[in-house]
Parts: sequence; C-alpha cells; structure tokens
Amino acid sequence: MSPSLSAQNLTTLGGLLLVLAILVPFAGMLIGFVFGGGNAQRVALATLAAGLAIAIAIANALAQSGKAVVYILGGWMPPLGVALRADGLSVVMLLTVAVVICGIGVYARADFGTPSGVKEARAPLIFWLLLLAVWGSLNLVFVSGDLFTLYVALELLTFAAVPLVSLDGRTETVRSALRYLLYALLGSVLYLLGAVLLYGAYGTLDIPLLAARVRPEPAAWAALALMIAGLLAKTALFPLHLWLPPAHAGAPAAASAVLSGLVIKGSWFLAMRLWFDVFADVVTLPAAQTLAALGAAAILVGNVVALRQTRLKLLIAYSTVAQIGYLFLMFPLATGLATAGLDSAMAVNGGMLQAISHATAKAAMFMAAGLVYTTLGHDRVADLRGVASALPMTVLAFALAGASLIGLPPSGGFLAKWLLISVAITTAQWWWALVMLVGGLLTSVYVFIVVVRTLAPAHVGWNPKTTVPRYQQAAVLALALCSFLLGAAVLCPVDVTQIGRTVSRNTVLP
Amino acid sequence: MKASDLLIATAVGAPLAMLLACLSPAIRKRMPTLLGFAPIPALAAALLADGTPLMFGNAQFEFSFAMDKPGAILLTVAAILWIAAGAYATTWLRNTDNAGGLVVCWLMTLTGCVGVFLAADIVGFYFLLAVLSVGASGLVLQGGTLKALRASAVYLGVALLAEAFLLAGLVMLALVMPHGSLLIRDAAAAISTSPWRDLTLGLLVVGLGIKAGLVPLHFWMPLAYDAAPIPASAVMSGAVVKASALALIRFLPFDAALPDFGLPLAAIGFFGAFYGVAIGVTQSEPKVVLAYSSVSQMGFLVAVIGMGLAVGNADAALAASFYAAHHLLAKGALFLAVGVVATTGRHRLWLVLLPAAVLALGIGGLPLTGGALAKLAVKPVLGDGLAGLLADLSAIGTTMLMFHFLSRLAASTASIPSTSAPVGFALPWLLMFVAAIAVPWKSYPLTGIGIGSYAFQPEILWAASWPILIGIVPMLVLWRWGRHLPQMPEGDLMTVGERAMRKVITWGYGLERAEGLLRRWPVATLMLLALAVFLGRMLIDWR
Amino acid sequence: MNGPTLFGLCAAALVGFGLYGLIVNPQPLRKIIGFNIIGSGVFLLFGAIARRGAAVGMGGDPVPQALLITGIVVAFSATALAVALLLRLFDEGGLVTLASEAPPTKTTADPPDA
Amino acid sequence: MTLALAVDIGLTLLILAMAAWTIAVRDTFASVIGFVTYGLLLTLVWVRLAAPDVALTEAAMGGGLTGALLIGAAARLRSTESASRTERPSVLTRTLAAVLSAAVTAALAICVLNLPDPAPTLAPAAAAQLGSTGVGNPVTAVLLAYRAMDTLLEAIVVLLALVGVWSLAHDRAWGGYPQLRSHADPDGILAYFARVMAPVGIIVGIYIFWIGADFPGGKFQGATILAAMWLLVIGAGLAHLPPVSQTWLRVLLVAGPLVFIVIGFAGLVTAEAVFAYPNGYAKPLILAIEIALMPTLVLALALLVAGAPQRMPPQ
Amino acid sequence: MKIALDIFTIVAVMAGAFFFLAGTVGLLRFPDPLTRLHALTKADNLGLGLVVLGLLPQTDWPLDTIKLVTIWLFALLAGATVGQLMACAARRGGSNTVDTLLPPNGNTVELSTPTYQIVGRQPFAAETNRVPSRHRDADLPLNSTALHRGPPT
Repeated sequence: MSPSLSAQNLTTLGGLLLVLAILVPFAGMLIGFVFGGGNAQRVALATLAAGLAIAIAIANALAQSGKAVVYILGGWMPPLGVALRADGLSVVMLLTVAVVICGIGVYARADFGTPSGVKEARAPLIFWLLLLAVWGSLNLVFVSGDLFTLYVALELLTFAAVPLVSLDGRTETVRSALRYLLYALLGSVLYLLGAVLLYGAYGTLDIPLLAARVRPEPAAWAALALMIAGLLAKTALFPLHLWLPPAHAGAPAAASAVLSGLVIKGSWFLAMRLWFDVFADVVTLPAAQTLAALGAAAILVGNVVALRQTRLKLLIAYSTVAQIGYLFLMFPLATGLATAGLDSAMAVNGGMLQAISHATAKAAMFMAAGLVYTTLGHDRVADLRGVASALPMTVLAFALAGASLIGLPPSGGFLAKWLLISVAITTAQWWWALVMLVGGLLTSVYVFIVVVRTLAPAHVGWNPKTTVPRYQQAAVLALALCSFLLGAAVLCPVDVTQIGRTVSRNTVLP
Repeated sequence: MKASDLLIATAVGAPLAMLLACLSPAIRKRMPTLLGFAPIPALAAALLADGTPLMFGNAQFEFSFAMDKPGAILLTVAAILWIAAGAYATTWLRNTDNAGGLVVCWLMTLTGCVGVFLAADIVGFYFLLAVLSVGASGLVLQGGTLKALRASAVYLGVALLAEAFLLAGLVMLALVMPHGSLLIRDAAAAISTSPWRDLTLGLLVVGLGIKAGLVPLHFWMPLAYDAAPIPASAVMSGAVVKASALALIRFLPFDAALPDFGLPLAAIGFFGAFYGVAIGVTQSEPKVVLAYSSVSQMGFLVAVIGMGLAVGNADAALAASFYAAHHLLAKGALFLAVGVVATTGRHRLWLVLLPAAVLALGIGGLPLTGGALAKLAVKPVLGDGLAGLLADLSAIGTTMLMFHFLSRLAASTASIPSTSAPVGFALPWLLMFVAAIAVPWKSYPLTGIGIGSYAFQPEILWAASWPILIGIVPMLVLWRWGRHLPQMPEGDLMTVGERAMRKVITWGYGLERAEGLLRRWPVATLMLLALAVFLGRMLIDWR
Repeated sequence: MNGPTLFGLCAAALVGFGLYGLIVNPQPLRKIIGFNIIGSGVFLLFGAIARRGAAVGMGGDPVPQALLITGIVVAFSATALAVALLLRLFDEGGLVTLASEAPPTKTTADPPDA
Repeated sequence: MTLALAVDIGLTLLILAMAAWTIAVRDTFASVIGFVTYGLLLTLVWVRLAAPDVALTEAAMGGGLTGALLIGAAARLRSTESASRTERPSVLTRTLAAVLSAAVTAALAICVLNLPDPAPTLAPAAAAQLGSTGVGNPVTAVLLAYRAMDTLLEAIVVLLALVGVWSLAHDRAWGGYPQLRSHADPDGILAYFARVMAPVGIIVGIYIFWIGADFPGGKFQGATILAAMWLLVIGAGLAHLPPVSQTWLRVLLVAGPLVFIVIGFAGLVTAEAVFAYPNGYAKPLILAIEIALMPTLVLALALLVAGAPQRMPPQ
Repeated sequence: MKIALDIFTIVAVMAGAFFFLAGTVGLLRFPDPLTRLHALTKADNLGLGLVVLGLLPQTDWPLDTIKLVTIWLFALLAGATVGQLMACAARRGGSNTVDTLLPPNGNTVELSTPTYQIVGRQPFAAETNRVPSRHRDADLPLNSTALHRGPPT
C-alpha cells in the first residue's frame, strides 16, 4: 500500500530542492571529513556554490508557483510523517544565509587554508566542516515544518557554533564556549519542554496542524512561554546575553561573522515562526510588548556599553546585542496590527529586512575587524591610525555596514525603520519608534568614532604587519554593499516575504 | 526624454558621476581642476528647465525630481555660488598634497545640495539630505585641525539628530498622503488634514530647524564654519543651509492660516535674529562673526515663513525664497572676501574692503543693493505692525554686526603689506560680488513680487536707509567700548552640551558595571526563568 | 491519580530540581548533571504522555517513544561535548568555574587573539 | 490504591529523593554517583511506563555511558573541588532559584493535570501503516520509516559532537589518539574480566540490534553496548584507540549517514519520495541502513567518551 | 502445585530482600572500605541469588529462565570483579580512606610500560584510625596535601 495519494499532490515541484538544501551541506561536511586536509576546503567551496544555486532555485520555484514550497518526506502525511515547508519568509532567509556564507567562505580561504607542509591541520579542517554544518542546520531551521525536527536543528546549530567559538583554543575562549554551550542547552531543553506539552495537548507536532488546533488554554500558555524563553536564551536577547560578547569577540574573525550574522538568526526565525504561525490565537499584546521592552532595553544598554569598549571586536559584539533588540520590536507591532484586524505584513516585512540587513552588515563588520587585526596586530579602538590608508576598501565597507545599522537611506536598515515606524504610528505605539530613532543615534556615535579613528594618518614610518589579500577586502565590501543597497528591495514587484504565508491572521477580529 | 528632463538629470547626474569617478585614484588626482565645472549643468537646469517632473523607478516606488519657482530661484544662485567656490577651491587645493578627501566630500555635498533643491518626493529628499549632511560633515573634517574634528563630530551628530526628527515627521506625513503618493507637492495639502497635524509640523520644523540653524539648536554653525576651509564655509553657509530653508518653504502649508503655529515660529525666528546679533558682536574671528550673522539672518527668514504661515498668504514662499537667495549670494561672497583679505597686504586692502562693505551693509538693507530689494519683498508678508517694527530693529542690529565684521575683517590682513591675493582667489570673489549685486536686481521682476522701478521711489529709499543711519550710532558705541564686552565661547550652547555629555559618560560606566553583573551565570539563568514565568503570566490575562 | 499522571508530576518536579541545580551549583560538572536531570524530566513527561496515548494494543504511543530515544542520544552528545570542553579548560590550568571569567572590559594588555 | 500504584508512588518518591540528594550533596563525586543511581532508577520507571525501548536506551546511554563520562571527569576534577566550592551563591540567589524553579514545576504540574482526557495519540495511525514498513516494532517503524529524517539528523548530531570534541585537541596532538585513563594490570582481574565479558557483550549487543526490528531493541541500544565493551577492553589496557587521522576510522564514521542518504534518495526513484521505501523492500532496506549505522554509532559513542586526541602515535 | 511454587517464591524473595537489607546496613555501619566491601559482596550476592531462585518458577521455560540465570551470572561476575578491584586499590594504598580509591588525578598516567605504575603518592600517616566510624565518606576533610598532583604534562 503506497503512501496515501494526497501526499503526492501536496508535494510541490520545488519540494525536492528543500531536501537538497538540507542534505547537500551535511553530505559536503561528511565527505570533507573523510577526505580531510586541504581537500576539505575544496569540498566545502564546491558545496557553497551548489548550495547557493539550490537557494536561488527554491526562490525561483516559490516566485513561479506563488504558494509555499512543500515536501512530504517519505510520503508519510504530516501528523505521522514530517513535512518540509518553505514560505516567503523561509526563502528570503535561505537566500540571505547562502549569500553571507559564500562571502564568509571566500574571506576564510586566506585565514583557514591548510599550510602547504602539513598533511592536515586542526583549525582549517574543523572550520570548514563546522561552516557547512551551520549552513545545513540553518537551512533545516528555515524549512522544517515539524517542531521536533526543529529541536534537532537547534541542537545541530548549537553543536556547530560552540566549537567555532573555541577554535583557537585559548583559555578564555574555551570558557566562553562552555558558558555558551550550557546556556544554549538550557534554552533548547526549555524549547523541547514546550514541544512536549504541545504534543501532550494536541497530539501533533506539525506547524499548520498545530496552528489549527491551538486554543488559549494552560498547556498553550506554558508551551509558548517556555519555547519563547528558550529561544530568547539562544538568541541572546538583552538580559539573557551573558554568553554573546566574550564568545563572539573571542572567536576568529570568519567564525565571529558566522556566529553574529547567522547563528542567532536561526533561533530568532523560529521564535517568529512560533509567534506568528503556530500561536497566532494565543499571543497577546502585553506579552508582545514584554519582548519589545526587552528589545528596547537591549538597544539602549547594548549601544551604551558598546561605546565604552576598548577593543573593536567587543564593540561589534555589543553592537550585535543592541541590534538583536531591533529584531524583537516587530512583535508588538505585528500583534497590534493583527488585533486591530489589519494585515500584519508590513511589520513582518520590516522585521525581516532588519534581520537581513543586520546579517550582511554584521558579517562584513566582523570580517573588517579581522582584517584590521591582521594589519595592525591588535584591535584597540583607541589606536586605529593608518588603517584607512592600508585598507581603503575595508574601511569603506565598515562605514557602509555602519550606515546600514544606523538606518541611513538607501540601506536595508532605513527601509526596515521606515516600515516599522509607520506601523508604530498606525497602531499608536509611538514609543517603539522613539526607541528606534534613539538607537540609530547611539549606533552612529561609535560607527563615527571608529571610522574617524581609522582615517587618521598613520605614524610616520609605520607599515602594516601583514598585507591582506585583495579578494578578502572585496568579499567584505561585497557583503557591506549587499546590506547598504538592500533598500532597493522596495523596487521588487511582488512582495516575496508574504508568498504562501501558511496562516494569515488578519481576518480574526477580537 | 524632453529637454527639461535631460537638464534635471544632468544637473544631479554630473556631480554624482564625478563623485563615482573619484573611486579610481588617477581621476581623483586630476579632479580638483574640474570642481568649478560640476555645478554648471545645475545652473543651466535652474535657468531653462520648466516644471515637468522627471520620474524614474517602477510601479512600486519611484524617485521624482521637479523644478518649482522657489526651487528655481534658489538653485540659480546656489549654482553660481558653487561655481565660484569651486574655482576658489581649485586654487586652494593647489598647494595641499592629499586633495582627495576634500574633493570627494565636495562632490558629495554638491550632489546632495543640488538633489535636495530638485527632489520632489519625500524619500528622495530624505536620502539626498542624508548625503548632504554626511558630505558637509566630511568638508568640516577637512579643516585638518583637532577643532575641525570636534566640529565635524558635532555637525554629524546634530545632523543625524535632525534626520531622526525628520524621519519621524516624514513617516507621519507619508501615512496621510492621498492614495500613497510620496510627492512633496501633495504633502503640504495633506498636512493640514492629517490627524497628527501639530505633531507632524512640530517634528518637521524641529528637524529642518536644526539643519537651518534655528536658535536653540544653532551651536553647530559657528563651530563648523570656523573650522572648515574657506570655500567649504562659503558653500555651507550659502547653499547647504538654504537647502533646509527651501524644504521648510515647500513642506509648510501656506494656503491655510495657522496662527497658533505660525506666530510662535515667527517669535522664535525673531528671537534668533536678535540672539545672533547679540552673540556675534562679542566675537573677534571674522568667520565666526559671519556665522552668527547667518544664525541671525536664518532666524529672520524663519520669522518671515512663520508670519506667512500665520496669516496664510501664499506668496510668502516666494518672498522668503527671494530673501534667502539674496542672503545666499551675499554671505557666500563675504566668506570668499574673508579668504581674499587673509591673503592680501594692507596696501591693497581697500580694493577688497569697499565691495565687502557694500555687500555687508546690503544684508542690513542698504538702499540700491539686493538687500533692500529683499527687505522690500518681505515687507508685505510681515505687514507693518509689531513684525514690521521687529524687522526694522533686526535691520539695525544686522547693520551694527556688519560694521563690527568689517572692522574685524580689516584687522585680519596678511602680514606682508604689499602682497596681493592670487588671481585664483580674487576672480571668484569678484564674480560673486557682481552676482550679489546684479542677480537680485535682475530676478526681482521675474519673481513677480513687484516691478523694479518701484524700488526707486523716494519713500521706499528713505524707508530702507533710516535703519542703516541709526545702525551707525550703536556701531560707534561698540567701537569705543567694544573691548569690555564678555568674551562668549565660540559655540555658546556647546559648552553646556559638553558638560551634559560628560555626565552621560559617567552614567555609561554605571550601566556597564550593571551589565557586567547581569552577565553572571546565576543572575542570567534566574532572568531566563523569570522571563518564562512573566511571559506565561502575560499570556494568561488575555481572557 | 493513575500511573502516567503520577510520573508526569514526578517529571515536573525533576525539571524543578534540575533547574535549581543548574542555577545554584557553582561547579560546571554539577551544572551538567543538573542539565541531564532536566533532560530526563522532560523525557519522563514525554514518556508519561506516550503512556496516556496507549491504544490499538500498543503499550504506548510509539511516536513520542521514538522521539525520546533520539532525545536521549542528543542529550548524551551534548553532555559529551560539555565534559570535553570542561576537561580542556582544566588542562589549560584555568580555574574550572564559569564565574571566574575576567570582565571583558579590563584594560590591561589585551591577549593576542586571532 | 492498587498495588501497581503503590509501586509507582514508591518508585517516584525514591527517584525524587535521589535527584534531590544529587543536587544537594556538597561533593561533586558523590553527586555523580547519585546521578548514576538516579539513571538506573529511571530505567525502572520506563519499564513501568511500558516503554521497553526507551528503558534499554536509558539504561545503556543515560546510566551507563553518561555515568562513565561523568565519573571520569569528576575523578580528574577533584583538585578543583575545594576552590570552586568557595563560589557557592548567596542565600538570596538560592531562594530565588528555588522559588522560580517551583513556579516552573507548578506550571508544568497544572498542565499535566489538565491534559485532554481522550489523550490525542498517533498510535492508531502508526499501527495502520505498520504493514507497509515491514517492521514489527512500531518504535523502529517510526524511527526508520515515518520519521527517517530525524534519525539521519540524529546520527549527524552525534558525528558533529565528535567533531566538536576533536576540535578541542591541541594542534600538536592533532592526528594522535585519545588517551583513555587506564590503570589495568595486564594479568589482573580487570583484564580477565574484559577478556571474559567482551565476547559475551558483543553477542548481546548484536542480539539486541537484531531483534530491534520486531521487538524492543534497536541500533542505538546495541551500538551503546558494543561501545561499552570496546571501552572496557581499552580500559583494561588490552588495546589502543585508533589515531584520529586514520582513514578507515573516518570512512566507518561517515558510512552510516551517507548510506542512509543514498538509500533515501534511491527511494525517490523507486518509491516517488525521498526516504520512502518501495513496497516489499522496506525491511531489507531498513536493515541495510541499520547495519551501516552500527559501526558509525559504536565508534562515535566510544570516541565521545574517550575525548579529544591527546597523544601522537609513535612515529 | 501452583500454590506451593508461589509460596516458595514469596519466601525466597523475602529472604533475598532481607539479605539486601543486611548488606545495606553493613554498608552504612562499617568503618572502612574493606569491611564495607565485605558486607556488600557477601550479603548482596546471596540476596540476588535468593531473589533469582525465587523467581525461577514464575518464568516460563526455557528462554526466560536461561536469561534470568545468565543475568544473575553476569551480576556475580561484575560484582566480584569490581569488589576485588576496589579492595586491591584500598589495600595497595596501605590505608583505608576513600581518597585512595580514586585514580591519582594527575593529568595523564604514562602508560609506557604495561605494568601498573604508581605515580608519586605517599600513603597516609597512621592517622586513619582516629577517623570516627560515624563519619560519612562525603564529609571527609579533603587535605589535598596528601594527594599532590602528578607531573603536569
């Protein structure tokens, strides 16, 4: 008896691409692990190219079909089997992650190339394997339609991210890796606890089925509170950010770019998926405003503490803490729109744009900091003289990325700010707009300080410690330009992020 | 592609193309010589283009540029000033080695400035204003001194603060625009009907007021103009400040009478006019005195706009833009004069000082000069009640300030008495002097405010000259006891601002220690559990 | 009060104990044990739910039991990684507690980091 | 108050007491011993909850391997015991922790108490399609047929954890082999015990792996027993762990997931969906996957316990 | 016949339980590891034997019974080995406190030669017998002077 026929017609054309999007990076990791040594890098770079092609193909399939790309694994229908589902939000994140990982891959060829004499060196092999593992797990987070598969994806993401932190093996990086692992494990166990409660109450773990069955009752409240708290711990939202600054500042530059730009986006995306798709009937405005209040605190405290940092990588890490705050401002805005019976697309688009522009901008900033470190031999913010003359493209990239974080036009940050502020005003929650504007000002202060310090002429007779290959600077500039020119996203005809949104809540009037 | 579209496109496109060309070092080296030519397309567009808007983009969103009457007047004079200052800058850069920085910032500011004059949609305007601000702060940075670094930091900080206010205002504006159009033309109409009218107007006025140097938020102007190189100061005091003034003129709804909004605006404007004079008199550096004169004149301009708004007559916009145009020419010329005087010896001083005196007093309204015409154009808007009286008083104050400026200017000649200014400096100065005299007269009838000959009636002449004569008396008093006046620090409110900043930094230290505490393991895990319980609690009370 | 509900309540209590242990015990190894206790509590809750779902002659709902096995193996891998990190921290001679990490903003000569 | 309920209550109280003791006792080593006992008691609970597969996994993995890992770590960290004990948190922290943990427990208890009465279950659905999977044990059917992706990812999780553990080696020791702490006298009792137990353990492990298709058992439980036997033999000093850079080791480690992926994609051709099995061939394919996964899991689990490579092989 | 077997099972299992109880009391009461080992291995093995014996009639022949007996054999084998190892470790240390039971916590024990090698540990002085028997192992004062670290690698 072959699996039920309805499974066939549900699986759309692009569905197989979703399976490839998950398994190609993991297969690349496994093959790279066997070949080892320099071949691991070659396998990884080939996988990068293949993965980018797959992401573009998925986006193309989504745009043409106009509805979510679905794949029923093994032909077993969801309550029993697992379905992969990619709607507009997932596809946009798939593309972003693919682009940023390719940028990081090109950048990392110089730092993590296997030295010629040695058959196999530890750090290069481990970096390339973990890069592919991070990518595979992120793709799984974006496309999986089952809560337990998402739990395994979160664990994969954590196991791939933690060794990246302690890649250079110094005591404090190992300690911050341990702190990160324990806190992330606490987060994912709380997430699992929520998933278990949902299964106990509703008998399924599939997202659309759950969305239909979830009602405001104790099990749903406890599950939502625990899952969101767990995901906030993994996203390091303000009071729960103990592991982020030392971990992201201690890791090597390429690893910091992966950690800060991409890894935290995985758990944030999952929190968004739960909040807007699964628990759409259970969420309340006060709960959403709690998240945004933490976000506002993150923006203020993160930026002020970033101002006081003496090392560039710690400054950028605290800037990440602040920018994560921005990502959570969209929750009350979208919930406000939904309770007012309006379409919450504008707020969700604003949040997505904020996430994408931060992913590309922050990755570019950390890689720029890495280049500054290799050129100067240190990254003290007070003493960045002569960097602009040595690395003109990198300083330009840092400035463009900073402009995108501040929200100057035509960057993605500006477009996100424009959308979120207009929603804040229509839903009469003007204070979130105030927080965004103040955050932009605070961000501009430390971006200005760093850029002006690098523009100062070098001490006479100083020359850079090591000359940095040009393609590394080009990769950094490319990512910064991606973020800076993201404002052009307003020109694309169809509103990609809203295609195939599984559940549109705006029809529900309180 | 009609001719006017082509003109507008090249007006903004030429400087932008040159800016992008600067990316390659080879072209950047030869760029200083071309600075003077960049604004020429803008001048051509200002003179020849008609009102049809140029649109590009797709159905979702499109930038649009158009030329309205106030824009045409201001763009013409601004282009002239940019050309003169560009020529001046070419010779200025001849003896400096790394000219690249100034060139890039110059072209960026030029692109932004021309763009803002031409922008017809909200988002395009905001984008080009941001380009203008970043470019201008870069120009201030080119001063090269530590003071320049501080001035450019203050400039950029204040500019971004203004952008924040402006963004909030523009978003509120965009929400009420009829069927989603983003054109500035519809903005003025939409404001008066929007539910958040006062808040939107407030945000726009504060945002543009900061950029235009309105008094409580003017402290960045003296710092910036003193620290920036001469051509940069000329351009910034002339064209850059007028861009935000033009924006004020375009956004504010002149058709509907808004007394409860216009009158306080006028009051602030007049206060700014007198405050600028009061502080300017105490300064010794000629450029700083000019800066405070700019503060005063911009205050007066805002007062005119305020009165126009209060009384609701539509031609206030034209009058204000004509007044701004004259001030642009005069102020730009005077800044170039400062540069020229600094390089000429005592013997040839009178060759520069006399024309400068004519222009300086012209700002005060000296008859037969552009200034008198400007004051004449503005008189009907102000009416002859209290506002008219205040206008005359500010004319007296300005004349006094200008006499003080001339005395300071005379004292700042070059050390070797016989040297004469290089031709590269003198020629643009002369061009600007001629323009400052000729253009107002030529364009006065064009603006349709009144016919040229009317200005020659005896009573008009007398009405323009008695404030000048009265102005001489306080000048003498000042010249006699000037030394006892208290020496105000340069950016007067800035010192207060600096003390506030230091206090914020100490808070920062406390916050950082608290954040360090938060990152302890027990505290962080307790926060996680507390958050989980609190979220649960927040969800429950939905029933 | 039947078997599964009793074990469900026992699971809830175990999660509470584990959380307390994870927060309070200073030694990282005790924290790892706390994490394992929370994990076993969550799995016990899942097992109780599986037992409640017993039908069609099976002792319990097979889907949660399969997920449980996956969960236990994932929890073991997590514990192995955490213990490896801990032992490496011990070999480096560092004081083996999470709290002793130096505050990130110390201005003394900053360590050469890659 | 049936007898079964009495046993359950007794077991619950015993487990809660053991968990509380494990948390509260001051000495880390005693806490580890408490945890191992707690793991074994938990196995009894799984038997009471009629989940034999999970009981086997818990006994092998929860009590056994995790216990071995923790005892090894606790032994090595005894010297830091007194230092870290001084950092005991203040009374305020402990009361707050107790209050918040109690709040979470209360919330969970409320949820448990009003779980829906006709408990929603997927047992009928699983049983209905059990035939097409060709496997008798429903848990194995879920693991390898209905939710094949989760099991594949789970094997990748174990491998990723191993890569993470190996990344903690020193650069100079890369390519070497992990140094398991062995103190055995070659002709002592432990060596004798290892020689006797190893073959028996291997038979039991393969037996449990084999019956997993139709009766409680399966590859994870079997692999854990085999890994335990291998660790016993190495612990007794009779053999060495293979160096990390050994090619056959890496091929075996990777074989399981790769075979799984190949068979999964083969399903696309033969049975119109990835991870679907053609009619009638389900059982052999599932067996093939499990046989491929066995060496991967045995090696990975043992090496996870052994830790990061520390010593270079004698050149 | 069934009744007789049931009675036999109950009696045997009760006896087994009693011996387990005795073994546990011995564990708690006896002062040092050797005597505790003695109590545990003796009493608990006998207890287990009795319990298995008692359960034999309940299991159906042949598979389950053989399984039960093999489990008993494995338990015996494991118990004896571990008991012997701990006793050897305790005696080798020449002292009776729990610290000697643990492998020296030096980082790595050089396994160059297959013979077991003691790494630099002085046995305790004669102060062991003053330790009051009521003292639970866990609270034993851990004077780390007795255990100095092995050579750091």
